[in-house]
Amino acid sequence: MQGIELDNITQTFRGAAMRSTGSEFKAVDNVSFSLDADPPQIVSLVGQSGSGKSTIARIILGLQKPTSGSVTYNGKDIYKLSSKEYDIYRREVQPVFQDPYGIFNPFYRVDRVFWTAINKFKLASSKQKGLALIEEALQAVDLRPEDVLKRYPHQLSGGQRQRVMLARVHLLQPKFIIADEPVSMLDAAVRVLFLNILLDFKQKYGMTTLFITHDLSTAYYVGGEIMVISRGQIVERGSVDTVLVQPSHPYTQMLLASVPVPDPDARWHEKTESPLKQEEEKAVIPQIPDLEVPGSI
Amino acid sequence: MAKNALKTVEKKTAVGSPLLDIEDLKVYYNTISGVAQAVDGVNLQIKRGEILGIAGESGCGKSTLTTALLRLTKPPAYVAAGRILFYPLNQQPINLLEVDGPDLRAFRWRNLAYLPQGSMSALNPVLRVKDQFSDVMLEHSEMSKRDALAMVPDLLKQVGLEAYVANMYPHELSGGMKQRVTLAMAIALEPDLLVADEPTTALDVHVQRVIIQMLAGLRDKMGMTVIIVTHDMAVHAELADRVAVMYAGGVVEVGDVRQIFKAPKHPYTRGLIGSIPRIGGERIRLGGIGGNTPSPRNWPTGCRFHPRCPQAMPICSQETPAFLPVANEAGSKVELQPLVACHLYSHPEAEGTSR
Amino acid sequence: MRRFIQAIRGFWSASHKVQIGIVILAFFILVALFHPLINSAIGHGSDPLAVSASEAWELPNAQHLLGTDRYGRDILAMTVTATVASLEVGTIAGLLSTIIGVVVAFVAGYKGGKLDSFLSGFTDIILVVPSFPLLITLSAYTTKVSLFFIALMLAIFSWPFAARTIRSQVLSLRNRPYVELAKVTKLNDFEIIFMELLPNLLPFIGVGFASAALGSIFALVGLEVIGLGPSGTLDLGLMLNWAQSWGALTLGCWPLFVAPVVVLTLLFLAVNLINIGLEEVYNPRLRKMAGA
Amino acid sequence: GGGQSQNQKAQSIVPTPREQTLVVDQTDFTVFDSFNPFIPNGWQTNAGFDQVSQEYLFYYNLVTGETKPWLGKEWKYNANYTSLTLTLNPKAHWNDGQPLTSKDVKFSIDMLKSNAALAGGADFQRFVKDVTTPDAQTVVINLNEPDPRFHYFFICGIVSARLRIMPEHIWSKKDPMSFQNNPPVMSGPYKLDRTIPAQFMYVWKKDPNYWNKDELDPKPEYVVYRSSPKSQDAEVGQFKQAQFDITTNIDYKQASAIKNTGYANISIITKFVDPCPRAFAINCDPSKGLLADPRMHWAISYLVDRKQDGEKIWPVPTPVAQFPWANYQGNDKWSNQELASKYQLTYDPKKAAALLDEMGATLGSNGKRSYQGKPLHYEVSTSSKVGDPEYIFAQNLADELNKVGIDATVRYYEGATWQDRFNQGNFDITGYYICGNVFDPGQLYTYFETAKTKPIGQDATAGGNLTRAQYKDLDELARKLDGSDPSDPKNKGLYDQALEAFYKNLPYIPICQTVYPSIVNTSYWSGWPLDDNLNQVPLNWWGQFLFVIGNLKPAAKS
Amino acid sequence: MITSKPDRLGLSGRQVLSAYRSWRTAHPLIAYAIRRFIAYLFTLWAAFTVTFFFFRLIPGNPIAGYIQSLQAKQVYNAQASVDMVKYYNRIFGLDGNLFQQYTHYMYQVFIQHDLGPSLLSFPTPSQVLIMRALPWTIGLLGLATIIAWVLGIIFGALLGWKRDKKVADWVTNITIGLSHIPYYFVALILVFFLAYQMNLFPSTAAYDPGIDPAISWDFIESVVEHGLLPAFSIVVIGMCGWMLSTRMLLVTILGEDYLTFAEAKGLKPRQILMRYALRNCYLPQITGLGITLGTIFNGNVLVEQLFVYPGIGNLFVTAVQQLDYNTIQGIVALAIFGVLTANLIIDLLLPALDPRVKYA
Ligand SMILES: Nc1ncnc2c1ncn2[C@@H]1O[C@H](COP(=O)(O)OP(=O)(O)OP(=O)(O)O)[C@@H](O)[C@H]1O
Ligand SMILES: Nc1ncnc2c1ncn2[C@@H]1O[C@H](COP(=O)(O)OP(=O)(O)OP(=O)(O)O)[C@@H](O)[C@H]1O
Ligand SMILES: [Mg+2]
Ligand SMILES: [Mg+2]
Repeated sequence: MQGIELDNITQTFRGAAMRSTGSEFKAVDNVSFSLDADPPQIVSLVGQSGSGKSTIARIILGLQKPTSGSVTYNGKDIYKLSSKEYDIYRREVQPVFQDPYGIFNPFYRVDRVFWTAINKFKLASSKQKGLALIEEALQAVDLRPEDVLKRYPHQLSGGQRQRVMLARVHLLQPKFIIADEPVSMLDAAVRVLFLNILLDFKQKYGMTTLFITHDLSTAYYVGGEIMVISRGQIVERGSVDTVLVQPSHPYTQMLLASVPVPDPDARWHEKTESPLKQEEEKAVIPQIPDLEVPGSI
Repeated sequence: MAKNALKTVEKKTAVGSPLLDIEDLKVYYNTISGVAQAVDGVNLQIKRGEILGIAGESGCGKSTLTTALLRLTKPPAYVAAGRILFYPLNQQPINLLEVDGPDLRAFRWRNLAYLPQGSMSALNPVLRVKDQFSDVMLEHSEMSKRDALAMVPDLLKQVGLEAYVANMYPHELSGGMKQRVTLAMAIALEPDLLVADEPTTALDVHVQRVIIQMLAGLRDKMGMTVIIVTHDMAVHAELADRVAVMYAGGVVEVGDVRQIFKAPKHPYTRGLIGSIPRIGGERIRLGGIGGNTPSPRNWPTGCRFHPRCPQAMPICSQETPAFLPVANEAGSKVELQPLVACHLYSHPEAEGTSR
Repeated sequence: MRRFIQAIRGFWSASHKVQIGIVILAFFILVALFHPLINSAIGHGSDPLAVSASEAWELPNAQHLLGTDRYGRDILAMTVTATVASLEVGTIAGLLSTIIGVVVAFVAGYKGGKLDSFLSGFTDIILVVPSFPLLITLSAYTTKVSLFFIALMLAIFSWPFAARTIRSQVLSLRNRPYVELAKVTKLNDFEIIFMELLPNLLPFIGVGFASAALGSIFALVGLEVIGLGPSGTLDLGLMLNWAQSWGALTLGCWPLFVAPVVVLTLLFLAVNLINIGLEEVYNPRLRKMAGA
Repeated sequence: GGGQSQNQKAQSIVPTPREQTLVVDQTDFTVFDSFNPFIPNGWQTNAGFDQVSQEYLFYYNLVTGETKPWLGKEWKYNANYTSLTLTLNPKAHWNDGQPLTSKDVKFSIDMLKSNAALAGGADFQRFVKDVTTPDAQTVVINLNEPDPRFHYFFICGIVSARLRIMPEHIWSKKDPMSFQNNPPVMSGPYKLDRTIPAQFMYVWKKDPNYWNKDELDPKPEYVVYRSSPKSQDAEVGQFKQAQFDITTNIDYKQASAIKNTGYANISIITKFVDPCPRAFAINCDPSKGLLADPRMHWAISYLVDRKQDGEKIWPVPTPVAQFPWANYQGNDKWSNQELASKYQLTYDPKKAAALLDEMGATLGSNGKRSYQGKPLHYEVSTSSKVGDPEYIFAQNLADELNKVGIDATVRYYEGATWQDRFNQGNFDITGYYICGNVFDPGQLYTYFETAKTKPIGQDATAGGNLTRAQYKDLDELARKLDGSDPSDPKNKGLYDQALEAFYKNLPYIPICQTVYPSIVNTSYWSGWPLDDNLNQVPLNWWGQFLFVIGNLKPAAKS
Repeated sequence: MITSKPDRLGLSGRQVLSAYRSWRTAHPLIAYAIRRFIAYLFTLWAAFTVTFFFFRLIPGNPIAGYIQSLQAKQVYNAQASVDMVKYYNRIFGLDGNLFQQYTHYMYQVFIQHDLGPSLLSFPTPSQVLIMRALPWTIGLLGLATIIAWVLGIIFGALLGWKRDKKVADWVTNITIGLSHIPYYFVALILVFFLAYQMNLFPSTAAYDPGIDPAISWDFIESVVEHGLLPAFSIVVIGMCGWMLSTRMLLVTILGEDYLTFAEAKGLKPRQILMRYALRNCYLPQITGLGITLGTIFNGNVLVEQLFVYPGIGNLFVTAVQQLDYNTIQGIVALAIFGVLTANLIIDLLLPALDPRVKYA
């Protein structure tokens, strides 16, 4: 099969605090899904904080080896790829991370992310050609090269930085983008610009995106498929239009009911009674053990 | 209790009278690379009993403004100019920027309560919840410690928490519970004004909903005035009576929540509203606002929005637009007229074209 | 390269404290570089450190600005020579301990897992072993007394500090998004450590080096003050030891005691000023209070 | 006394009445509960034990050359020197009242003989065949081989004597390897009162039943030995307060300064020199090439600036050394001025250069000498710390060697390491001290017997020929002297020949006498053996200090 | 790790494991304490082992040192020394190969609780010498450390609280300057001026020799008088360190949200300082104090040497000079034991002191 396939992925952690009690904690629990390159699509993965979204992203990117289960790329386990196949995998599966601040090494200028990509993946044979590629990529994400090149990351705004990451993706032209909360730190106004570019990428370059978010409205905005994850398990999946319009799982319903609607005429308290009772809240908040116990040893 | 009840009644009757008058407030930061004019000439009026939402993109000065309201401005920030007039019940207005020491302390919490941004960490980690309650209650009243402690379960119940929470330490509480504990603490003395800075940002959607509904309920019950700061427009839509939109250190538009969402005046507000995706309905491509946030160390001349404004005119880069009332199609009443700082409205001829 | 020049310039302009510290250090480095010249100037061409070059125990005078010692050697010349030796020991020890510390820290912090447990466990054990007593023992029984060996000896006990602080930094940097980005851009471990992590740790490493160097100088001086110094090289500690055991102060020959104390104090001050200055600049909390 | 008036407030540093106490200042004490001198660091010679508690059969006064009978009355050899008869003083008794008899002497020797792990045991194993006690005062020691010098074992010469007599009635019941001998039952005029570890102090109290009160009735009621403070400055301060009576830990310069500032109650004893003149020892092993050549020794000797070393470097102006022994009156009988002027030890780099040229150590164009094509390089080692006078001696020699074109370096080795290298012959030239001659030079010359040498890399301590000297003339004479009685005037000629042979080969190069001045505070006690009346060894850690104490009188209060 | 290979464990093994795990979950604190204690024992053992081999690898050995001293006293004979060396090697546990020596030493220390005979004062056991010196060191350093800590917290809090004042800035800078100066520097200078020159204080020993050690007022007074000067140097420098760390902690805490919140609540400054700011910086400081107290078993070699104070540091130097391995090793072992035990105690006490620390 063509594409990325997750098969019964489980990831357990033993936190520092938990080491004493020995209890383990399943961040990802038996998750299976696949991302197809053809036709290009955007698959959203939504869920509350701590539900295991980032862990899944890291597993797909090969940054974290799952406790059990396998990730296959074009039918092959990504941990068993030959070095050539692995190169291809690296080239074709690229991330966009959440934090536009941490993604740049503060020691270097911003363009270094382009140049390392160009050098490592041998995208250009000369400096000029490389520069041309970079400029093209920057234009594709609506950035002026002179605003970005030769600058240090702290000299750029969050939105600019996130767009530089998109430009990098454009430069690499991967088949798959793993975007882990790429817009959660952006303003509403900038967020839309970003999402639009992502949509363009699908359209123009046929990139398939795993779009991870906790914001149901952005998931709705990008369209396509959606998976709802709760406490490491995928509880509901389907097309955005069905899942978000007629949710079937209570968790999805609860999530949806809690989303504030940007319309003063459709307020909650003008709707019926509060959907949330004390017990419910307790049941729903995953009791995530503190990983960093202050003052712990 | 009785006294508080009386106060509530008084407050409810005073609804609509002015509570806070912010005049040309300027709060600057001293930084290595120059002075950051984070809040630069804000004018705002808050009336008793209303919920005012303050919106605006990150870094536009929302938190700086609220901390200044509470006189919590700390170096390297300083108040460069302006007045904050506070109107106590049945008393002469007082410029908050001029009181100090014990006088200021008397104002705090009795009159002005605060839910800080990231109020998850607003609780002292080594004191039990009830002790943090009693601290503030003993400070501002003559009651005994026992009486103060006796009130705690009641207050907790008001924010939907069980009494046993009083005996817990902050780290034993979830984020939402902590947020509600601070809220309970804030309403303990039934203050005139509650300033909540991003009270829900770090919380999951359903907890966010609980908090927001609670704020609305409290206002209804106690006649409290609430200022809620958040960049999440949907929250404003849910909660606020009026919304002030900030951009680059200044308020660019203030108006009734419906007017802001239905008929935004300022191009920035329009952009903002136009960028909010909604669930359901037809999927249309939203516009967003291009360009970059300007630096507070170096604001653009004239209207600060002009470099990003789709309707920018030559005058925009030269003259700072005044903050003026604009007639609203919906409302004819003067107090419902939105205030906007935009050359589109200050020049009659331009006004025509924009409509 | 430009980044480095910029960094150095930033370093310089960071604060007055840093500037004063750098000036003092630079002075000593210059003295170290030119000490043969300085000494021959002091001795008016001949060796001022030769035994009986002058009368013993002269008080400061025009000929001998700081007087002479028990064997008629010029104390100013002694101070210059001793400073050079001390700086040399400090530099070598600082370098060694920084290198060991950095290697251990990176291997442990970046690789993690069993290797990390082992290395950091080992580091912790070395940390609880009281170093000064061991130094005393080592220096009493050691037979190789070259400057390098002494430095190595001092480094053996100071690297764990560097290793521990740097390791915790590596741990915090290891999972930075830019490291993960580097990984998916096919950078290998070596490149990640040297290109991505190391540059960001340079201030730490620099400060660590300075503290290790200073610590080593002082440890050696400490050993020598109580007469257990391992070296036969004239350094500041040896001067102090002589001042003590010869009773220089009661003989009125205060410079033998005061000169090394002043030099050590200045060295110490310089490094600390730089440390503090940098911390004020780089630690936002401190900056807040400094109102800068 | 002037001391007291200097500072009224100063508290006494001793726990006993100051005016009845002799306070002796010493270096570090570490042992406070063990007085067994045969086990590791079980006692400290300098804590009073050896001086006021333990006594020897005979005491040799190096200053005058006299031997004083004490516990012993006399010694006598048989004709072929295979048996030594000692007679004891019948008055002698231990401080617990038990008589001190020949049984105790026999017991002590037998104990050592049968226990090689006891310090000194090996010596008796080697020399003594058996011991008999015909009566309570007579000890007959039969030797394994003729030895006209065996009685030296019973004379306190330098610091102490080789044999320490222990009371049989106490020791016979104990395991000598672990017995602490606390409090020590000895025969001396003082008994241990207590030790105060926290003060680093030993307090000895006069024994009213001392056996020899007729001859020695010391005036101080108490003798306190204490550790000196580590700092000169502190020491000087205490001295000026008359907190203690005698020390060698104050620098001569400091003492002179005290004197010059008008402190009246100070006396500085500089006339008594150390028994061991400083010297350089040369590795004379034939494999060392030029170093084995006596001419080389002379060349080196010409490079030693003894005047500078003695007068400038040594803290106290000190006479240079010409003979391989200390310049005591008692040693005069061994000296020979004629030989001394013939083989005068002088500083003369030109002569040194000439000798080097003569030997074929030619000066190359680079200013360096080489021998048979190989550049010469020597290390001058020393066990003295950098900055100590002996280190400077070594440094000066290295400088001079460099000046005549021989590449030389100075190197400090820590004591045990230095000793080890020396024992094994791993050295070129080393700073040393000529300590062989206590009673007669014969003792010294035995160290140059060829038979006692060992190849480099093997420990040569047993025989003592550490310089690996193998010179026929010296060897022959040394062996001859071994079997001859030093007290026999007939042998004087032999001694002169041996001295000449020593000069010819010069395996040790004498530098200078060494003086460790004793600084005396006369505020409380007078009668010290001062420079103008030096009649006894003034050093407070020698057994002979007993007699110094015996002579003290309370100072007349002014 | 365990769950990933369940098949490797037999059924009974798995049962035991899960029983253990459920017990662990039920008694997290006890489980933690046990685990911590095991870790403590392990580190203790490891540190002892490291130092043991460290000392054995250093050239030179105590017997050689003894023989050398005999040689210097001329009571030595190379042939006979073989017996002597053999005998003492056995007594000092130096016979056999390194591993046998090691097991012998460990057996002696951990099972027989004996550090072996001292060479300094043979055959007195080393622990007797150490125990003789220990009270002085603990008295001097312990008291000095506690005084420095208390003063440091008080002044540090003041510095942090008044951090906007120019004076505080200056004091801070001076404190920074002082805090890193080695003790012995101050000690050297103090002793010179106050003891030698001005004669205000005694410069040596731990008490007046005229007084017998007993629980008497005179004795205590004398001990205090003698301890003042050495203690002073430790207090001054130590205090500066505590001041700085307290100030640093306080400044950090003052930036915390809960302090801003406390201020917004209109609490009195004093209350904010005591209840909100200082409360939160006690803990690290108590931890620090505990660890510092653990290190006093090292003795303070330099200060004790300078003041001829009969403590551990002095003993240590003497032991080194005399190559008394058992005593050296004993002191080092004691120091390690002190530090580790202090750490252990703090770790076990911490949950009681800090509500945030939980092991469940
Ligand atoms: N390295 C790790 N060690 C231990 N626990 C971990 C580790 N990484 C993640 N976790 C835990 O696994 C759970 C899932 O984390 P993950 O980051 O995947 O959540 P998320 O859905 O991305 O949350 P968020 O929306 O906050 O980013 C969390 O409880 C997290 O604390
Ligand atoms: N301590 C500071 N030093 C210097 N500049 C500061 C400091 N704190 C804030 N600023 C600047 O002041 C401006 C306003 O900051 P403020 O925190 O009030 O923004 P905000 O609107 O609350 O943003 P957010 O939505 O991110 O909370 C920003 O541009 C910021 O860079
Ligand atoms: Mg995440
Ligand atoms: Mg804010």
